[in-house]
Amino acid sequence: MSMKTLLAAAALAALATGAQAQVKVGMITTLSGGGASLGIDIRDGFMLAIEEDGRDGLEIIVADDQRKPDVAVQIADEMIQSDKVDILTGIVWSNLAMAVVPSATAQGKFYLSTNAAPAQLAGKGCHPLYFSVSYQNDNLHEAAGAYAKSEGYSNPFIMAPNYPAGHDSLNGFKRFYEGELAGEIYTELGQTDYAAEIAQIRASGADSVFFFLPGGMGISFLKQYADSGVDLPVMGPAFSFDQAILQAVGDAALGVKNGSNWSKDLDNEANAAFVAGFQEKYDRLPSLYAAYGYDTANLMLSALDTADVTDQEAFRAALAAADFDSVRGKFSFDTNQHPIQDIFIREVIKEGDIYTNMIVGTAIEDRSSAYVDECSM
Amino acid sequence: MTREAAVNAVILLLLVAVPGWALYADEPFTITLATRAVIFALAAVGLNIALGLGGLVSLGHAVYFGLGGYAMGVLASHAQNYTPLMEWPFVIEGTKSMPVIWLTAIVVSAIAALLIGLLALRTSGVYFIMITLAFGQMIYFFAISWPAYGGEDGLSIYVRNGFPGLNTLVPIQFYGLCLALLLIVLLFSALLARSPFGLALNAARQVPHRVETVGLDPVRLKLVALVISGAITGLAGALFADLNRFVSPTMLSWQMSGEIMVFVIIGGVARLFGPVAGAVIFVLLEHLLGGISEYWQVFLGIVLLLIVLSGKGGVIGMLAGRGRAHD
Amino acid sequence: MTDAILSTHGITKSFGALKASDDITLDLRPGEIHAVIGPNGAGKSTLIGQISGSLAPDAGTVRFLGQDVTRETVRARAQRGLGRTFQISALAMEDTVLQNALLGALGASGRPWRFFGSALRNRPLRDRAEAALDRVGLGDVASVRTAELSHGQRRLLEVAVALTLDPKAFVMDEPMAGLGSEGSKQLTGFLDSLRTEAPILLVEHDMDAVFALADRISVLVYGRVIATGTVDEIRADPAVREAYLGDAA
Amino acid sequence: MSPILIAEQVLNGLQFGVMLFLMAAGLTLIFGVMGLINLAHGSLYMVGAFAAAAVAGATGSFLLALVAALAAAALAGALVELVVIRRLYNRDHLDQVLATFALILIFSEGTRWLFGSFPLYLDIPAWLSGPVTLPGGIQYPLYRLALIVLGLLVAVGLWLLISRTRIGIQIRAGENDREMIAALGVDISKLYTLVFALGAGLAGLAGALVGAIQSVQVGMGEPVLILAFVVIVIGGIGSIKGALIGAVLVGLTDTLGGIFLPELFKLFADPATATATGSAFASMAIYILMAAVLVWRPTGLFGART
Repeated sequence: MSMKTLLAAAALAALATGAQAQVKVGMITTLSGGGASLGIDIRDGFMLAIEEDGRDGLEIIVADDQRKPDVAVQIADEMIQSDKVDILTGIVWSNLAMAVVPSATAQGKFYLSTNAAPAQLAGKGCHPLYFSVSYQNDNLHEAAGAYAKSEGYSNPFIMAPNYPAGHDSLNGFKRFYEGELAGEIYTELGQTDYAAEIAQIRASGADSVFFFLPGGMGISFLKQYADSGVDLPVMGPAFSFDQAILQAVGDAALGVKNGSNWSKDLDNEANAAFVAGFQEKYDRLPSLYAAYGYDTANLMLSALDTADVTDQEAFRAALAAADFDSVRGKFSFDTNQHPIQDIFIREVIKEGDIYTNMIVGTAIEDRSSAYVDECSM
Repeated sequence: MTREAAVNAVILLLLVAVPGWALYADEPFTITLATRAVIFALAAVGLNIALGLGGLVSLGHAVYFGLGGYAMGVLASHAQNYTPLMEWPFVIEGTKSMPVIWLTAIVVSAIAALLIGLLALRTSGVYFIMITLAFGQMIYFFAISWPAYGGEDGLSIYVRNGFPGLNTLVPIQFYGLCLALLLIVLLFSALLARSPFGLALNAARQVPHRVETVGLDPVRLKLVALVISGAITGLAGALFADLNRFVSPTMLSWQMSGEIMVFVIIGGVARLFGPVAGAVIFVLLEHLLGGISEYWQVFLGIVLLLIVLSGKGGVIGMLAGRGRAHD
Repeated sequence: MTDAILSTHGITKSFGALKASDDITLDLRPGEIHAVIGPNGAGKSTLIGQISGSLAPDAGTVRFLGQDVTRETVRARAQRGLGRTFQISALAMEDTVLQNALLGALGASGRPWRFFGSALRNRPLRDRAEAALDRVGLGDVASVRTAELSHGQRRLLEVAVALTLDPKAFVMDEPMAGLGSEGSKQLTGFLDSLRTEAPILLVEHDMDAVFALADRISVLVYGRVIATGTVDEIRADPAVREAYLGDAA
Repeated sequence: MSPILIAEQVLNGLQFGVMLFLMAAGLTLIFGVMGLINLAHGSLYMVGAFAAAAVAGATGSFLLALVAALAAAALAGALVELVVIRRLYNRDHLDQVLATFALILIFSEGTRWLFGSFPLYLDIPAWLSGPVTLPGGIQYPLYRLALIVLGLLVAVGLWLLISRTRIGIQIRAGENDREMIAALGVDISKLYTLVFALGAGLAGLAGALVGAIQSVQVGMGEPVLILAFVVIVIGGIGSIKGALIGAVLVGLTDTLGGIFLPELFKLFADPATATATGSAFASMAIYILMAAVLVWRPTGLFGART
């Protein structure tokens, strides 16, 4: 239950519109412990949009889940029971989402996902009150698979940690790659030494490497890989090549291709404004997560413009219309309320002293999710 | 009435009065917090039997807490999906009934404690601490990477399990259930300390070689204490999973083991109500300090350090003076 | 030899190059007090360890009540009726005197797996414990915490715990250690009366007590028994006088 | 599976083991001399890595960064010993566990306070980067080779320190008989601070060395700490030799288990299931090794038998 900050959106604005109904939004995200950088970016992106909008009658409650599922559940309980929020959002990790989302929607609260979007919630477990604004978990891996195919790789080596998101990752890659593999391995979650895996890659005769290793795991792998003398092209989902992480990886990441549905050089007006605004306010480049936070806030604001949150049917329809300017350009919802969007391939580059990404192509156009048919909505 | 008994009575009164007030003031979240404290207390009462009576510094009690949680998660998820647990050689169905889940949690954690105890009790002292910690880590890694029951993602149960005659979805009713279990276990724990077994265990902690020369086996006494201790912590784990309607490997992590031990120490080792006081204070600190700073664990660490270094025997020791709880 | 209650036959134990027990053969007969004396480092503690079961001899056998118990644990020998006291009091200091005695009674009952019911209120256990305490004169301090006892009282409690077992033989490791002359005299008197119940193998430094109590004495030097005999024989033995008593006197 | 791959994996296991040794040696020394179990040893590992990253960032020199890691961790160790740890020598293990658990919380969150939640950058120097070709055609990273050599050098140095120097004599005396070293006129409290700082320095060095190929972040020390415990349980408490052999055993078991178990499972399961299940069991391999040693020798391979 760490750091509960009350950030009244229009705190400085006059209280003249006292008659207007208050809308309460609860943001549960990771602000301390491992992975805090992701949650901080989600929060900052979200709050940027709220501030730019500047409307009254909106209250955002932010709380830190410490990346612990039981803490997240407790915060959700507090927000629902005590603060009586209307909308929940902000969770970074799939396991925390699985702990919070089903019971929150069962209690009649909207949940807007800023990142985690596990397969269960896109398929059989889809729910009218649940929207994923980011993606479906498999999407970015699918993009890497599609890229591998289009590049004509015939023998990639693929690896991910041995946990559900890791399995989804490799399955997602294989779904769009469809060819032969030089090897497929699962590493330990939290593993920091990849010498053994790199030796296997070296011995496997692979022509490319796909990996999904979020957070510190990816940093370790890339540094060790760069030093190993194995010189195969590397690709992965955007998570391991994101703004916050790249600086710690350094040169080792240069040239790596990664699948992403956003990049700071995406050419649209909303994105240009977002990148500039974020840099001005926080003095750093925005990350993927900041972009999701920003889009989520804007989606929510657009729905609040046309519907009252207490009228669930109307509000749901307003959300599903997705009538907002996404920093990703094209954006609409499929029937399972997950996005249909283009997924790009980025390359890690260096701009001055800063490591960042540049779009080099589109991997899949108008991608929805693999589980949409399992959803009965 | 001794001072310790008075302190215990005050704690007991608070456990009844605060949720009562919360019910009246319509603050359901306070009840949820109190439930959390009561469940943590139950886990710590379990550890206190190994730690306080048996002198077994188990840094792996998260194993039993987590297994209890998974007993709930596995049974309830099978019931939720209408798939049997196993079909051969005979069919076992999942269940949403709390009593069955509790019994399973108790049995499973007791078996785990027996196996870990058989190995760990071949040693003593620091070896025992390190080994319990290491086995905890082993099970944690296994739970994360074993794909069948959600791995790292854990298992989500959409509706809280049921207890005959109660609506467990109502916070105060679930709280009452947890409190009743805590009181039963406290009573059992008090009886145990005074029983012949408790006497022998108490001596096995202090002078194991003496216990042997009267023809008793100190290792077997400690093993039984560990099994009882693990079973109680497992029960707490099942309740915790039901409180969150969710179970994940986090419940098995070594930090969890550390926290359960922290509850016991803050309150006072070998004090009947020590674990209860400790758990209540921990949940309060977590809630209050957490509201002040993102880095609240620094302050938690300092508070903990001061309590240990003061050597006063935890909060109950400070309030009620030195001396063990049971003479 | 056949009527010996407890006996060792050629037991040998080495720690590295050091022979702590070297072919030791001795026995304890009904009704006697058999004292083992020797200078520091003679291997008395090692001998006791092998007799009580906490150390396994490298060679030789230990027999108790006609059975070979060489490979048996401390616990098994205790259950057969071997009562032992420690040189350094092995008592639960946090507990009361009565609780310590109750532990012995519980061991004698062989039923520690009782999780309900108060041990203090268990009549059979309590009677047995209190009887033992009364015999050594600690009945009045039964409810005192053991840590608060005087040293002499703790020595008595050691003996009382062994008494609760109704042993067939006692092995006592320096029961007089640290006692003043008054305490020594008191304990000597008590042990004197005890020999009719069960024989005592007595390892002791206090020569006054040994000469007052012992029916036979064995002298241990550098792990070997250099002489065994009655008090007078030992006093007269020239080897003993040279190796041991000469320096001590 | 080619012989070259296996040879490379053995080297990897050795390198992992040698780094574990740096952690375990300090822990086992501290336990042997002071009878103290120190859960915060992983925090000192982290302190070393952070100090190295900070100094490398400021000066660009890797060697300076290593010196800084050693110094910072040793200093932090000495400070912790003076302020907290020395009050714990006469306490039972429970108090030690709790106090050092509290230290973990303070160190971890304190570091996050100072350095933020983002991982820090620390890379290996140019003169140690890239692979070298070993006899038999094995391509192996030079840096990892350097780690193996350095780790073994530290092991030899420790052995010399303990068997050939005055301090070593005092340390050995302290392991056997605390009263004796007091009788020898040794200032025990100074010796304790020194030993603790030495152990801390080794942990800090390991943190910096490993941090350069992994990631420098809060919480990096605890997984290594638990592995070091496994090493000590296997090797025997207080034994430097046991720590070395235990560490190499754990390193090899972990590395080779991770490779061979999934292969083994492929014999009777489809590849995807086999890799997932095999990996699940591989993560348990070192603990099973520990259990086996416990059954065979409860006090470890080189522990004092009671």
